[in-house]
Amino acid sequence: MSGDNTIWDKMGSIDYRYVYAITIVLILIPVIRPLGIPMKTTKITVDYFNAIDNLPAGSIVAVSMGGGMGTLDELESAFLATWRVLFQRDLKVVFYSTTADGPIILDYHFKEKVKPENYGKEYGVDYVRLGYNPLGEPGEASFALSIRSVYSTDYQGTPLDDIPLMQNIDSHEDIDLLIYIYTACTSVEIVVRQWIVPYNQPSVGITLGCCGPMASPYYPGQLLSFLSGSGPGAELEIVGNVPGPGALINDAKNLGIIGLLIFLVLGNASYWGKRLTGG
Amino acid sequence: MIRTGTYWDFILLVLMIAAVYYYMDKALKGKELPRIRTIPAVEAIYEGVGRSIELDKPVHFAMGASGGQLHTSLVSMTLAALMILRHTVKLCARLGSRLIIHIPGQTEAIPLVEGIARDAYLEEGKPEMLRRDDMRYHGYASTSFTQAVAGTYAREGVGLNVMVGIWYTDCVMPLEASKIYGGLNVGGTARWIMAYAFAMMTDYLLLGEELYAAGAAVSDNPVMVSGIASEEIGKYFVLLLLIVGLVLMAVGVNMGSIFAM
Amino acid sequence: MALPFWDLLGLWVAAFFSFSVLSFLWKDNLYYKFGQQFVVGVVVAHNILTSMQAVYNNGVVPIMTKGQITLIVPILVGILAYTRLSRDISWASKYPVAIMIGVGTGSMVVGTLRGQIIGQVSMAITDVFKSSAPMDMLNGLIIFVGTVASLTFFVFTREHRGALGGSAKLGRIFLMISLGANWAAETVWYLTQMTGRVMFLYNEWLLKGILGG
Amino acid sequence: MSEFVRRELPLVLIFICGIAVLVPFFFPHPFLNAVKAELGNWAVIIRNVTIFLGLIYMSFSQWRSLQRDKSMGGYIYFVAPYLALVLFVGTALAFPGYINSAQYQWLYQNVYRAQVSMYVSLPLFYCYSAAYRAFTVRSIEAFALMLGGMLYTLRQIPLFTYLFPVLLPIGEWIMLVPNVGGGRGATIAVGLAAIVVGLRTLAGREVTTIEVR
Repeated sequence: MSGDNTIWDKMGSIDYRYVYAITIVLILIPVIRPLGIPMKTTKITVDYFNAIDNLPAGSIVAVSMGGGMGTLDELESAFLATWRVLFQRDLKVVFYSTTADGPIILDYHFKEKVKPENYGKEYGVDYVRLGYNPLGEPGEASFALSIRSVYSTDYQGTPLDDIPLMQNIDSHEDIDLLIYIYTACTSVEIVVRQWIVPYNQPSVGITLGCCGPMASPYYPGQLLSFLSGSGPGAELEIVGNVPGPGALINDAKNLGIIGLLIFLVLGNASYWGKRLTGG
Repeated sequence: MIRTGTYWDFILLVLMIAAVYYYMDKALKGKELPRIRTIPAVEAIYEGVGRSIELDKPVHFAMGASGGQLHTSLVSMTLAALMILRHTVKLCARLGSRLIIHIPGQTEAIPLVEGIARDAYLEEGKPEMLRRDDMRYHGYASTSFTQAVAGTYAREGVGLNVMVGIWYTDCVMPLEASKIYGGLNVGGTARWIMAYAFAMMTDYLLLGEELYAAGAAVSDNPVMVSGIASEEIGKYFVLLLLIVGLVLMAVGVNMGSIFAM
Repeated sequence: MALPFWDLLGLWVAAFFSFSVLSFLWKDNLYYKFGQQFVVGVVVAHNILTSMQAVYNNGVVPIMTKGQITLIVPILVGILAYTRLSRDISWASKYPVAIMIGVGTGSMVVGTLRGQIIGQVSMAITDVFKSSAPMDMLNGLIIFVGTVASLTFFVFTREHRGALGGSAKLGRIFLMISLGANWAAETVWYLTQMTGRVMFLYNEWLLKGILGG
Repeated sequence: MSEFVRRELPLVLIFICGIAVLVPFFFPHPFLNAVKAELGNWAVIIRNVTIFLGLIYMSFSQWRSLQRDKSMGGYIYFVAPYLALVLFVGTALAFPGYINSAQYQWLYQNVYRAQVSMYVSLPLFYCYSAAYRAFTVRSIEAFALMLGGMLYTLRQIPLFTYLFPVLLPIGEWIMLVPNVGGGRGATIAVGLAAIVVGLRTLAGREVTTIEVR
């Protein structure tokens, strides 16, 4: 038997491209006709929402924006839900960008998706946007010590001292909550080393789904919470009652995984089939 | 005095300096060093170069779209990858195989990458084998680097594919593309988050710290090999710290605040 | 409702480059080659533009406006990297490399001591007792055992036999579970990205761009 | 040029820069902190000054590829990156706002974002085919790999957590306990190895920093 092309051999040597094609079709189906399968929310997402919701009125929130254009499909639901939750409350928000794409994403979101003025928010009084600065770890350390040592103007070139909101804000002491956004999984160590360990700064994180496992050792002992990927982003839409794109993306994931399951069944059937038939 | 919150860091640093100095001194004096267990992936590189010659396909070496980091905290991984580059170049020169080096995005690393390749060819007496047109630069972004490397496998073939050093999402496509186009994959990264891709897509794996051990093993330099013995001292210290710390914590000592000293 | 010209053209350009990447799944082809080489040019151009901006903002402006003349040194040292192109004075290209490796090594040692070793050891111990709930303590102990076992897997100077062998084998199982979890986290991220791209091509390009929906 | 300037001085430079970044971590002092910050700035400037080396090395291989293949495909392969280079650099310089101008952002969004978003999606298929090979229950380690992978994958898919709610806590447990145990041990081992390489580099004994001529 061995050497002949048995059914087990065929199962183990399928041309990958068939399953690639099946997977694309399976992803397309819910995009055309959503399945509407409800999502369960987890404690980690509720903790994230509470970290914002429990802030007293007038608290200062700093958002370290480290997002990238290439990963926007994964993180957009978490971003939009977070902006909506922040702007729905009486909070002052300081956005600063650590990636070149950061300002581009914030421009795109605040002009088209979440308009601060629709929430009664006034630039320079309720929120401020500092521009792009490739801070890295040393820059985050300097920012925590003194914002003005890293940013002398906002993203439009206005000196910080001329901005009402920034009058009494210059260091970690003035910040009640840090929302740290990053896409390189090891960057979670930067917020731990430069904000949490030295100053016990209350912090939450937003990162890619693949960085969840690497962030989990720091939750809840050091990070109050973190959202990793579009799943938790969709959960925050539910917990915060701020509908967005997350629900649809997660709905479409449901069938896309089936391509993988096909591969798994065939791969194991092939291996055990050959083994049990002495192939 | 030492800044609060760094006492344990200082203790560990002093211990590691002592261990490195002790074993380096032994190596320089030609004394016997602890034996290092074999790492299959190191042997596989030699086997792979031979295979490439039989198939008349080039050997490929890549250290990541962002694998030339020199001034960040991943610099050690860059240097370990360059040790394996040096070894690969020497084997290719000795056996007469064509080598394509995919330069990382960091242009500041280019002098080092080319310098090491040139030195290795010189040591084997084959300086003419260094070809700048086989040192491919694909831009400082994983999207351009990854697609170009995968495309090169398809167009110019791949015999042995060595991928080591600092890898992010950029490793998945080249690893599978090399497999699809018949390459022998040897590689690994010390970034644990991406180790899964190498574990599932290579024929010979360097898992986590094995990247550093392989870098030292291929150096033919006792001082480098002595480094592995120094690391073990660190491991034993950490294991001791873990076990004693757990016992102390169990009897009520607040180890969290002790480590925050 | 017809889209403005530039928005419509943008959709077609984005769809063109999206399909060029996707075509590699079938096989290498001229369409993929063009897209792939074009994006290399885009990246090199963007790198040059942003780098020149950084040299101007971080170097030239402080020299001209604040008189920080020490910043002339890194500009000149950076230029030494180009000596690598010459056969005779290529040794000079070691100087920019040396400064960067020195800075990198210093920050690596500092960051690694706390972030990757002492911090991990501290958490491995304190996680066991961070809560009095039995399940939390059990989980903390499992994490502790996994940490010790997986660390012993990386012992190179002694054969894995006896207690060390048993511990290393247990460590290998923990490592495999961790590899599996990381594979899962990444795969579902890629699935989300692919879903996002399919949504863009269907909703934006097909419905809006072509059918004017 | 003397052997000291060719070989020894760069190693001394590595040591000085490394110590200058390392010492302020343990012994903070305004002057030492300022030196560390200045060196960090130098490294950024040096890095950006070397950016044109990439274009030079790209051009070596592009020119050679044209010599090898003078077909239409060969010319497309050769011209594509330079076409993008001229288009992007030209746009940045032609319109006010440099790379923040609306025109440049239009190009960047529709060419680069489409490419990178689709490129980040492609590994989905490669992770599927890798799982097809690797996720076969042939040993306890392979089973652990598959277990960790599948349980945490299905935990992230709403359909499966809806049909089998128990997958949610199990998936969370996989991520928060065995994954952390295995990953922590590996991280500590890697950290120790990195520090040894760093100390050897500062001591001027790292082969890759000595030998380069």
